[in-house]
Amino acid sequence: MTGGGPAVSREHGLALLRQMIRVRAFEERCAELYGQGKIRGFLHLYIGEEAVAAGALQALGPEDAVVATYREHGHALVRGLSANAVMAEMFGKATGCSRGRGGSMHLFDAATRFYGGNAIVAGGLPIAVGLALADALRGQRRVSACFFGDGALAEGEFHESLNLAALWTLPVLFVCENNRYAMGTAIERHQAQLDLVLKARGYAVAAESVDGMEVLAVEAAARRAADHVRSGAGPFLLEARTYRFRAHSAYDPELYRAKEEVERWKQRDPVKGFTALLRDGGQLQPGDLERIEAEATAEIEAAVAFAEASPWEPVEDLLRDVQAAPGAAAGVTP
Amino acid sequence: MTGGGPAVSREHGLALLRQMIRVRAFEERCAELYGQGKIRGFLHLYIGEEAVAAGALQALGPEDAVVATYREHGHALVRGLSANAVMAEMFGKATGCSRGRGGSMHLFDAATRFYGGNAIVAGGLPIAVGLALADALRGQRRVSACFFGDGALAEGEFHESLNLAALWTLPVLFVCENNRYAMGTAIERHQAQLDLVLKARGYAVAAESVDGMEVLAVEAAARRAADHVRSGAGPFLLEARTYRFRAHSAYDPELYRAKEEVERWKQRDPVKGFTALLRDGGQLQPGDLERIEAEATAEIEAAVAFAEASPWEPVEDLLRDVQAAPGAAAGVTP
Amino acid sequence: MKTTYREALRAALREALARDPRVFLMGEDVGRYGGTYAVSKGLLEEFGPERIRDTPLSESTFVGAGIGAAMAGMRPIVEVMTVNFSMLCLDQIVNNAATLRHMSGGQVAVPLVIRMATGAGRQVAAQHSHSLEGWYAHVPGLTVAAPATLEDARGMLAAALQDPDPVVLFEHATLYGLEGELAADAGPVDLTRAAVRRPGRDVTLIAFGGTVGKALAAAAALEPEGIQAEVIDLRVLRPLDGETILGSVRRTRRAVVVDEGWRTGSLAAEISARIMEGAFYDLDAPVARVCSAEVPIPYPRHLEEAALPQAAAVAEAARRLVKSHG
Amino acid sequence: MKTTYREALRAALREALARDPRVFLMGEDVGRYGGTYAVSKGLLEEFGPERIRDTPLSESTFVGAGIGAAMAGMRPIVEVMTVNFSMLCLDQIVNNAATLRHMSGGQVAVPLVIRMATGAGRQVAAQHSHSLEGWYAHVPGLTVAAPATLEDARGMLAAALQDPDPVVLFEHATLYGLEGELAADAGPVDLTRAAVRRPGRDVTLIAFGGTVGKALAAAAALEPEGIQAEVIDLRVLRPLDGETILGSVRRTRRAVVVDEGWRTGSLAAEISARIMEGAFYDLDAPVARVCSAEVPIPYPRHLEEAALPQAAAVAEAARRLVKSHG
Ligand SMILES: Cc1ncc(C[n+]2csc(CCOP(=O)(O)OP(=O)(O)O)c2C)c(N)n1
Ligand SMILES: Cc1ncc(C[n+]2csc(CCOP(=O)(O)OP(=O)(O)O)c2C)c(N)n1
Ligand SMILES: [Mg+2]
Ligand SMILES: [Mg+2]
Repeated sequence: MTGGGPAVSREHGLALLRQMIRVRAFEERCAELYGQGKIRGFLHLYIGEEAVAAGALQALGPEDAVVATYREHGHALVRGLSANAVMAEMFGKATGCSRGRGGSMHLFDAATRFYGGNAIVAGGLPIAVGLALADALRGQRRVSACFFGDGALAEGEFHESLNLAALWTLPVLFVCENNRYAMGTAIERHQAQLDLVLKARGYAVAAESVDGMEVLAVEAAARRAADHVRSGAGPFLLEARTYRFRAHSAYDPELYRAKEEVERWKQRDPVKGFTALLRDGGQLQPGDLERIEAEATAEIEAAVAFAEASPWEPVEDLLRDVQAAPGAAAGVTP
Repeated sequence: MTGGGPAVSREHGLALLRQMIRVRAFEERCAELYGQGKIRGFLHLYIGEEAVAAGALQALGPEDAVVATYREHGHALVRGLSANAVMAEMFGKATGCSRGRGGSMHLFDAATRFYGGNAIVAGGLPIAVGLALADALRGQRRVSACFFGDGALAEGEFHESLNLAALWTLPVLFVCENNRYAMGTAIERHQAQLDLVLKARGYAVAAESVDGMEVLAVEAAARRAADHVRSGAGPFLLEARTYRFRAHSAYDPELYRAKEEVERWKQRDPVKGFTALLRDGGQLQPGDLERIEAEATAEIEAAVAFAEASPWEPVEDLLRDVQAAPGAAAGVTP
Repeated sequence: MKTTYREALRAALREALARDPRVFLMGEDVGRYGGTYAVSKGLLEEFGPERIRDTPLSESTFVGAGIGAAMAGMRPIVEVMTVNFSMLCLDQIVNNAATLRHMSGGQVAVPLVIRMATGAGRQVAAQHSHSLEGWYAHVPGLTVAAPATLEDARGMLAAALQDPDPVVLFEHATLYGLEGELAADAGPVDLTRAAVRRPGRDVTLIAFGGTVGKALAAAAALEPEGIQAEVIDLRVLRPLDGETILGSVRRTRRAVVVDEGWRTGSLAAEISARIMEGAFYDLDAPVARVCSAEVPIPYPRHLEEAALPQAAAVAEAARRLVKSHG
Repeated sequence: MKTTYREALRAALREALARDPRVFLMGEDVGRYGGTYAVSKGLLEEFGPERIRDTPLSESTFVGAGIGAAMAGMRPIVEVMTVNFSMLCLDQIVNNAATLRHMSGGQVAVPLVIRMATGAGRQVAAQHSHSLEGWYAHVPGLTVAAPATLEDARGMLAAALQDPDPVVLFEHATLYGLEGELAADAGPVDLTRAAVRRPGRDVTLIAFGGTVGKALAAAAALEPEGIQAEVIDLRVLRPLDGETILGSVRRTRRAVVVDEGWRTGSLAAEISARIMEGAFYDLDAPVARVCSAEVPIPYPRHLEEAALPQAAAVAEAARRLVKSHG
């Protein structure tokens, strides 16, 4: 992506930039709100990794499905959940995308086939395999995309899921967001094999590794990968090499990495980098950035106001939705 | 191993043959005893696969450790458990190698560091990693060998164990007894990647695949592998390609494979093949085979008599050995 | 019509597959092998490999895949070969299947049926003899049931498939060969009520799955002594049918709970606690439990029998209750 | 000496590591990160990476590796970050750690200590708020304990390491910050007895781990009303100390069991059943349970609080018992 400027239209370039900026703005605001006690529990920020969700989700259509982790605010917003619904969920309000039951780690939206928000590391991979299995059984040409961290690579479910998806030629797009750390454990200290393309070969799964700090590179790779999956050729493992700029969660004292390392990666900030690229390429014109930032701020402030004004679920409804009301239909959203 | 005769001494050749013959004889007798109701529960016969245990265990010394599966009569006998103790265990008698508590699937012998007899597929792999970790922590140059079937390859614990052993450079010899079936599921229908050397590469683990029907080939490969492990170079994955001549267990109607396939593999019977090889090479002389077979029969008949004559554990001792008697020392056998 | 528990289960599977194209069966060796307990024998030939799916040994992932497929609108029946291996997929069942509807604020349904064999009694030793029904009955979001009769073997699956939420069905491994008569038109049964399998007035024996037969045997043994034992088959382990249990105990004023789980923390403890809470003032004697001894189940027959609840122990417990008071 | 629960745990770890070269600590983020709850902070620097071992996210395998190392004579302390993830290693704990001694006829010992954080109360929602102590307390071969005080946080580890069999220690996540006084020479404690944390004569409140504080708060609230509640901290969840429990209940004739597990199939059910069996004729009222509501724990504070057992509900249950009779 160096030299010459990217081959991206102004419209699409600005759309990508807008997504990254609103995700960034959303989370920076969340960090403040966490400090104020408005958001509680765990808060895992995606700051620094925005190019992955923003780029990869371009490859999906509305018919496709997404499964993500507890670090999924960005995915939810890019997928199309409203900032209002996500922010209200962060607050735990009844108007939240999961009626407030889930909070930051459990964003759901059946309408956009956004299936969480899973806080058990690697726990989402089998689910994605199952979503894809349903499509395969019904002959539907849809992609189920599953995002997970490098830490998940070590879990048995990663292994079982890649094998099963490959064995049954299922349309799963596995996206490993390799931010080099599982909490405080650097990938070198949790993985014996750092070449994920080789890892994928252990399941005869096609794979590619991409620079996760470059949104256009991610998008292009994800489109190739999704095309492969959609064509019926089986699953694909896409590794996006990225970095988390913030602590793992609010509790993390960050003893395990040097400030200099973080600073070095911040030089590769995906938002700043793409902004510069678009500016150099002429797609970003004077005033654009300010407008996008202002829109993002307005959207997020509106979301905060919405969340603040929203009601809590009544405590009498505590037991609601544990199981369907007796006699209810399955309420399934295929 | 074709042509020219094997490079094996008469003494060692006969020793290997003796092991395979006594394992075979032991299990054929067990099948009878199962029919008579003397042995009960599950009975998983190793018949057809004897060259793997007989060959691989040559690479271990008494200081090394072994972890096996529910198909482990052969490993136990070759490792040095007495036929008496194993047969008594098959009967469930108090003189059995596990005091009768375990039966066929749970043979244990602390003296020879034979750590089971594990009936959860892939459940033994983490244990072997732990045995090896203890050695690594104490600076002991010992090998922990872990036998498991092709079915175990699909389990998460296979993945986790290979990664952990490789990451920590632990002295584990992983031996996959690939008999092409996990119960009724052919390996092509449970594994997306059939090349196990490639699979091992996913963990940067050294690996080799060997003809599991040829005891000398298995022994040679196991020695190379054990040398690698003992040298401190980390774990090794040895695949032995073999075949189970009998049903998975006594309950198996064998609907999933053709008689012809079984017959074809029986042409490669490791006992017959090695007998012929030794005869052709001159190591096996007239009378040898008859003597070995007679000794095996005598050993096994003595074991049956021993088991028959042995007492049951008194029912009052039901709760014995659930935990150590209060105040007891750990009773550990390092 | 003469049939077996195994055949009744198979008939239920066949009907479900024939009736609803969203239904499929998935698990280890359900296809080519014919099912470890031969329950699904012939279904592969009848319905093909797309709908009768042999899986690799990957419990966590094929159960998780069942969850995902259910979320997408299919009606998967996942067979976990035995409860012993279900510890490997417990995370998926508890943290996803049972939890997704609530955690998503009611948006995501998991209409999944999980079948598994359970229990001891076949001398397969410690790792293959678990009875963990009580653990599953602890988990909100699940419905848990245990067919103990041909009618329930035949009818529970259809009811489970109609449930919009996950249902776990436990088939006791010693029951597959159970023979008996079944109405040719036997159909769905409810998944809500316990059943009185034998009426009586002196003591209530409460059992489920593999222990129902033992409770009935105990009741038969007590009859000549003049003790009329009522036998309740719980059928549904979650939610428990408190009405039937308490109704019976209030009448008989005594109860013995029979459970193949280890005594401490058994489902029997829950039943006892519920009777304490709901019928304390009606009791003439404390509720007794006959459970498995607190030991990994040993291989030899005499020790296994000593470890498991037996009819004689049930009868003896009932006798003690009846004699102690009243 | 002023200290915290967290520091007491750390002091116990440090002492164990210093005292016995066979001891090592292994788990996710116990080293560089300093422990998720900062319990092991500084230990990596003090004892080095061989003995303070960060593991990959592979719960089943690092617990299994702890079992193997224990079999070989080491004294591993394995930290499973939280009980929520322990479902992924439950098979290893049940089928190997708890079972190997018996299944091997007494030849194989597994002197392993497993520590895990447990419980809800921090708004981390359904997948991170489990209380599964009752499940572990169900398993023969395990000793299970839950330190609720600084003394026990400091002393249980040493006792567990002396045990030749596996011990599981549950640290309630809301207790790490607990502050108080601890004797400078505080040492090992027993792993057998429950403790009376507050004497009383009118009703026994039975709690453990995270609910002990709530029971004490309830007792304090009842005092002005003239109700003297005795508070028992179970401490050891397996084997249960029936003597202390029954001794107290026979005196007070009433009991409330407080348990953060979901009500159905809770450990509280076992306690209730044992009181039924051991003190039925001494009871003036049925044993009551205050447990978690049967719902995946929701995120927002008001719903989480409503789902969990609270001091007010404990006091109310006690009040009802005292008023109902006697
Ligand atoms: C099975 C499981 N084990 C442990 C945890 C605790 N935990 C939460 S996030 C995390 C690190 C995961 O790292 P990675 O997969 O790389 O994702 P990242 O946080 O870097 O996005 C851990 C250990 C968990 N949630 N689930
Ligand atoms: C975790 C687990 N799942 C299922 C089973 C049931 N089971 C016992 S043996 C077996 C097949 C294992 O095949 P493989 O590993 O190839 O070993 P083989 O029997 O061929 O020696 C299965 C599915 C089990 N014991 N453990
Ligand atoms: Mg990461
Ligand atoms: Mg096999």
